[in-house]
Amino acid sequence: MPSKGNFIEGNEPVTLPQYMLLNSTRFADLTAMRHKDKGIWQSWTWAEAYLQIRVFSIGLSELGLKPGDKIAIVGQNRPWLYWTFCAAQALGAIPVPVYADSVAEEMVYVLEHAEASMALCQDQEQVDKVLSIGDQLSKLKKIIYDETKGLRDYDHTNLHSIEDVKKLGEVVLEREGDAHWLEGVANGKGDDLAVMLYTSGTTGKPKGVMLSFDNLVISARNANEFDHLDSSEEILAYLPLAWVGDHVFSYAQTYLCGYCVCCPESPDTVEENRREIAPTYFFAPPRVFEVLLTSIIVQMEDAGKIKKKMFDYFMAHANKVGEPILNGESVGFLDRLIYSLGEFFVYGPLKNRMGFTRLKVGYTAGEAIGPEIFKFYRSLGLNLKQLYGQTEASVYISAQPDGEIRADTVGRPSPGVEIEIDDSGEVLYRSPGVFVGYYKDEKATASTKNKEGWVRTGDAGFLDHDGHLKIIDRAKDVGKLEDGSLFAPKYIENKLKFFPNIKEAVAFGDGRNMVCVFLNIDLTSVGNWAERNNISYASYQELAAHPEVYATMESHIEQVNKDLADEELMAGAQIHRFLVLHKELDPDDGELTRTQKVRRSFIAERYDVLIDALYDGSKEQFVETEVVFEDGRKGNISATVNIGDVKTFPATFSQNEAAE
Amino acid sequence: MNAHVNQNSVSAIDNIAKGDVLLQVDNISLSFGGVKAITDISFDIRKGEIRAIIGPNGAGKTSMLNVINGFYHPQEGTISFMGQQRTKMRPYVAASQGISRTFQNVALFSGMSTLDNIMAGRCLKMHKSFFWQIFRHGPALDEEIEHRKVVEDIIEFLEIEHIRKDPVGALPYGLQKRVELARALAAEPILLLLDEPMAGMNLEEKEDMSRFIIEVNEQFGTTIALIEHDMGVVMDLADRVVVLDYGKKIADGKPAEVQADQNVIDAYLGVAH
Amino acid sequence: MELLYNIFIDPFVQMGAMPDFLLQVLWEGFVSGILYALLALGFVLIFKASGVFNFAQGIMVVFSALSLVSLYAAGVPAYIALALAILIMAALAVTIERVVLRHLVNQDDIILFMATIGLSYFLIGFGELIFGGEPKAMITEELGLPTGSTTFDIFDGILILQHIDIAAAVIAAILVAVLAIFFSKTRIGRGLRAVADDHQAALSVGISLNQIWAIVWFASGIVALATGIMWGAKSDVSFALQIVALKALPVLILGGFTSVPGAIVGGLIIGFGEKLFEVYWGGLLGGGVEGWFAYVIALIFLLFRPQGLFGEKIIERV
Amino acid sequence: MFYREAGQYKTNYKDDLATFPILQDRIAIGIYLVIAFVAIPIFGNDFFINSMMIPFLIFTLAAIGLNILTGYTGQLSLGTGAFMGVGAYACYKMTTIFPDINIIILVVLSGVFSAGIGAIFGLPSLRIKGFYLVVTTLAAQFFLEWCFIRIPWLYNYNISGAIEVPQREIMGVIITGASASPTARYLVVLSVVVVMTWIASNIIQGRIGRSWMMIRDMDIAAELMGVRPLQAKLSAFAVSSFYCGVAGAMMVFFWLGAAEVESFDVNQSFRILFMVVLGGLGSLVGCYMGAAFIWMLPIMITIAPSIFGLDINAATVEHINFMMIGGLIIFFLIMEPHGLARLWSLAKQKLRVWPFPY
Repeated sequence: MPSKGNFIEGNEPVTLPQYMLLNSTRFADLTAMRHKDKGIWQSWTWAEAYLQIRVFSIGLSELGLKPGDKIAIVGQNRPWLYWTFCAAQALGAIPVPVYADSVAEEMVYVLEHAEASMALCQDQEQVDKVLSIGDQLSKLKKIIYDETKGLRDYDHTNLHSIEDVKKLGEVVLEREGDAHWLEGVANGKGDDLAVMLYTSGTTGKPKGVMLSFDNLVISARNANEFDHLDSSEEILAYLPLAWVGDHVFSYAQTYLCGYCVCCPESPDTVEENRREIAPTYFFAPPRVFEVLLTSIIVQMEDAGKIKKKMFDYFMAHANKVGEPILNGESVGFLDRLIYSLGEFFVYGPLKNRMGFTRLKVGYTAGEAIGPEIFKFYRSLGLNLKQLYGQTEASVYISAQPDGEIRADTVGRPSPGVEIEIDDSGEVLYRSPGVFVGYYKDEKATASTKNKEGWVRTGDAGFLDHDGHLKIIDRAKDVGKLEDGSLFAPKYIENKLKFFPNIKEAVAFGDGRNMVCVFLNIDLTSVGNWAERNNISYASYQELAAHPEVYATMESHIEQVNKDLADEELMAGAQIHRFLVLHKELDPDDGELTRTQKVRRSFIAERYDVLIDALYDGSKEQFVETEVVFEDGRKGNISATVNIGDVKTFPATFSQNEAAE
Repeated sequence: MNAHVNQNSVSAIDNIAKGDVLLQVDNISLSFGGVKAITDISFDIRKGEIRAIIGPNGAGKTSMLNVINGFYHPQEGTISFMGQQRTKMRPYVAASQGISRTFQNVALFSGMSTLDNIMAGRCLKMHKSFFWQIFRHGPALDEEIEHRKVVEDIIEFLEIEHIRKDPVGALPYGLQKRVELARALAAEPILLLLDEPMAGMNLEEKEDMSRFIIEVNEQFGTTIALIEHDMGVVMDLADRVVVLDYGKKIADGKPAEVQADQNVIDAYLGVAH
Repeated sequence: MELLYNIFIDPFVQMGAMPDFLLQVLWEGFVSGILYALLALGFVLIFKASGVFNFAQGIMVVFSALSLVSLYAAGVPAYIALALAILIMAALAVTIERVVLRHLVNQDDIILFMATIGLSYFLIGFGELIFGGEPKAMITEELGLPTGSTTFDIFDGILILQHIDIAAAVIAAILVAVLAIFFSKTRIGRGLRAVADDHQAALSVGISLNQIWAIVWFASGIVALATGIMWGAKSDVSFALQIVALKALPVLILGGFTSVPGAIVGGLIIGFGEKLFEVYWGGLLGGGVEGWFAYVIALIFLLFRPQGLFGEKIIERV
Repeated sequence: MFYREAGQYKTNYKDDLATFPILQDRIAIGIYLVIAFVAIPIFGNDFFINSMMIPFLIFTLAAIGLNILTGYTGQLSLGTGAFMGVGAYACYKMTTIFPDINIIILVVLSGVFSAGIGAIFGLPSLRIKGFYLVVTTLAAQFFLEWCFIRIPWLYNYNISGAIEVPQREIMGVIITGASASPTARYLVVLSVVVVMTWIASNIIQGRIGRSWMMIRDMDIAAELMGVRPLQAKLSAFAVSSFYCGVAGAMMVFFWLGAAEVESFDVNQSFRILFMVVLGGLGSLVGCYMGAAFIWMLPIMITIAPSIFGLDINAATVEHINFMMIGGLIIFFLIMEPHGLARLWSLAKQKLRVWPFPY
């Protein structure tokens, strides 16, 4: 049995290591962590996890990790990486998770800015990356690694395996026991700095968001209560460790109520692992749900006629009654009967294939989700909800309470959160989760967070008459066309991206006379369509330039224009011209952020010839672009990109609707 | 979490120091119905090295491997492995002494999964009696699980987790070769014979395979004898090279020496490549 | 002691004591050997050209003979019936090629072998449905085959030779000669050999695999018909023959699957061996040893020479 | 459609190695067992149990035996009938010699005799492969058939040459002989077949089964990996013959009641072979399907015309039956060489990925 902590018995713990201590007794035999490794789900109970963390933490201390030190954590979702959070925090050190796929320059900046003295790397790849930039890291003293493979013959002067560190810890434990360590844990205070998360940021260098234990613990507790989560939950930890969402869901919330975190075998097997685990609480950016839905549609296209008919019939039925049934509204007996048949033949199997059989609550956030996509999942009986959050808020700003789910809002303010809209339309909030500040960046902190604790979100939005928050766009991105009509690029882009054929869209128009867009087609979806129609293509570029693809895109945009024409604020911002880019936007080329958001200004600069062509009326334009291949080599691709024109519609918005 | 392939069972009988002669081939001649495949060949393989056997097509390379692991019985000459001279013996005896191999044309058990193929490599190490097999419980299952763990280490080592339960017949060629290496490794060999491990692979697959071969050699200290066609690959990988041509040895030594050898140059220029 | 005597001495004493009887036994062995050889010949033809081990050869013998007999019974003149029976075998060959073999190209040998077992079952059912299951007499005389016998006085005893047996030997010899000429002199025959050696090579000289298969099946159908007539003349034509026909297997083991002379030598070895063993040693075992003797000979033989009498030593490759 | 695999994850190798790792499969097996052990004895009539279920199960067992040899070890055999015969005659002799020993024990013991004989005839397989091996198994077939006729001791010098089953009981229930009820015999056969299927499945998944499959797939590689061909092949012959022997003994004792050599002739060998081929080489569930198919089909053909009011004589039905089976064998080899079992697993796969096509 793990020894009891000496933080005052009966008192609520205030730090996550204190929670670990508590969990090691109150949830001793419950599974805390699973990891698909060597073919099976290796599992650790809370008691076992605690022992691992304790010895490792003491080892870290022996290795020289001091209170206030920073330890970078680089890699994918692995038990040891999560345990390192706790092990470091137990010593008063501050973990700094780093995106596993960040390139060397990004890593240099983060590690150097955070003044990390140690780095925990998942495997040889990450160790190599850190070693390659070692001479630029003035503070880094030790590298620790989890997976030993390939590292046997490395110079181990400043390189240690987790096993080695644990051995250091074991020696101390044997010699002195854990009293000293426990004391350290007990001395942890709520306003201690817990973690530093570097926001990827659409512009400029990443900023280190400092969160305290109070931030995390209170936000996590509120969230767990909001959705009635308890120790029976199982979640899949597959989002980047450095992202605040994963940190709160897979770490803070877990410690608060003791649910089980499952780490997938590798990023390639997430789908399969999700199917195996069937999480009860699931979080994903809209993209994941989009991709999933696209693959469902694509697969069903290949299904036999009868099966396809059946699928279509039951999906149409679910579309009609699924959501009312989920919301507990009254639905006719016959409809319910057909729905339960559908559950057997279609919905159940679909959920089974997606791994959502046991889902209690699912969240999507980060960006707006397509209403059709949102409805699709909800009509299957999945309690999918939206939330709105930020790193600076320890995630939660607003979330949809059960029974008040609407596709076009992000819900009510979360428990403990106050929301205000300032004169420019920007959303402000104040909450217990509000961050301490940006690390070593007083100026940025001051410009984001005012003296009263109000934080600028940078998003434009409004509270509707039900008190639900509705987000339009990034505040700074909302612009005006020459004629003065409102131009919200993200809003338009999202509408476009709701079509499965469109993977990415970038809209331009601020200060110009009309709105034009760049499109990326979805290779899976369009490729499948091409295959069915015997259209052969050798590359993305070739398919993207196909006239029929252009025709399809044009019809999609027309549909969007029709929608826009219906809306009071947006009717003036219909799309006049478009082109399909000759390459996919790629984070490796800096066109997307690591979280797959488009970097509009970067793209505008990079493809200025194309933008000029859009606005000067050309029918086509030659462009040459430098790209980075997967192995890091650089090359050029060039193409002549066609430009299409789209019909626009007169504004149909009427006063009656506005009065409603 | 970081278990290594268990080498205990092998090291018990393996008392040869690194760098000493592991396998000695003396004056071997082999013929089939009058056709000489190998004529009077001698060389040695030392513990811990990567030894390459190269030569043009039909030089007798594969026959040489077949002699080493007891599949062919030479008419003349002697072979001694770990200091013991061997007489005619069946291949499974060679296997039980610690010689394991892969094949030029992938010889996987096509009706079985990747996992079972690699488990097959463990067959010499599994002994639980028929009685326990009947119940597939208790000792038999324990044994199965114990070896499964070793196999999983190998699967992880060779990065073939994603095809663990796939039937091998449907795998792409490059992966089949990797599974075959995994199967050979599963036997925890003292001497690993690789018959053209990189034949038919693309550049990337070749690089992967080279990496694995080096890692096997370094991590497990396994002595490796490999046949290869591609001179470039051999020169990078091998510690020492023996060159055969028309069943005769024409050179033997370090890669650089061999490369400069006039006989070798002639032999290789004599055949179109 | 007595047992050893019975096994090792007594049979030879008897042979010496009654040489005329021994000759008679040897003749009988020779005749059944010829028939076995003919049976095996049918197998060899097909195996040589297509690598298919045709389990249905036995039923083809029965089927062809029954066609002939039934056609005659239906009022068709004997020689016309013979011609029609040949046509039926041709039709059968084409059908088998079209319906079965064509779809099984590139399959494992064992699959093709199983398919011929299936074919054999089909033909049994089909044959019995059309011709009825009961045994029928062969129309030996009507075909102009001799029926009488000649008795020779020899070694103070007699030797009886059935004329039909002599005819069988002659016909077998003629068939073998014709086949030999066919294989070595005609274009198609050479094509067949090419196919046996290398499918690709055969295709490259412009021979269609499908045609060749149909032709060899037809050729072996004719051999089957000849076998059926001879065998039918000695006993009746019945479906039981089908099982007897399995004896071609041990014959082939001895002679090799691809050798025509091997089939003949193998047939004769089995024929002689079987008769001698049955007559001189069978009594010790209670008789009826003909049923298994051939197989056991083949089995023992295989243990010492797995590649067969004329086969080359197999070099296994990895 | 029925499968809900999400959430069925394995946290240890024991679960991962389970024969039926999917919950729904385990439920299905449970349902089958309940039907077989409870529903059929209660609702099945004597004809159904006696003429359909009992022979079906017995042939299944024989098919498992042959499948172990041919499907799992790759050694083609045409001697199945004779190995069944060895079991039957051995069991018959033992009931005469040891009348007091429980009949079930004797049935199992008779398999041991069969295994021994099988191993002896398996010896040539060390040097002989493929068609050549067919000859040695045919040698076994014909030689053993001859023994069953020519060694009167085997059938207690009965004038008829047949073996007749004495009456035996366990726990007061008559299970063999003329007065045994079909249900009692059925339950005995079912129990034996279920247990032996379980054992076969265990062996196949273990070390020994793997060595068989290694020999089957690539015998040279198997030997180079350290499999002793002698052990592997002989054990396959022995286990295979054991199963055939038990099946043969049960065929006489729990189904026919009396038997002559014809029950064990080469046609029986063919029949079992067809079951294995149609059912699927290398599949246990295929043995059940193949046996059901080959055994039930003729019965259906016999019954079907009378349902439609047609009067077809028995001989014709028999002939059509031959044609159908022959035709089906060819059809399956062309369309699906892996037999019904493959169709089954394809169907199962379809259900697992339902509603997706792949």
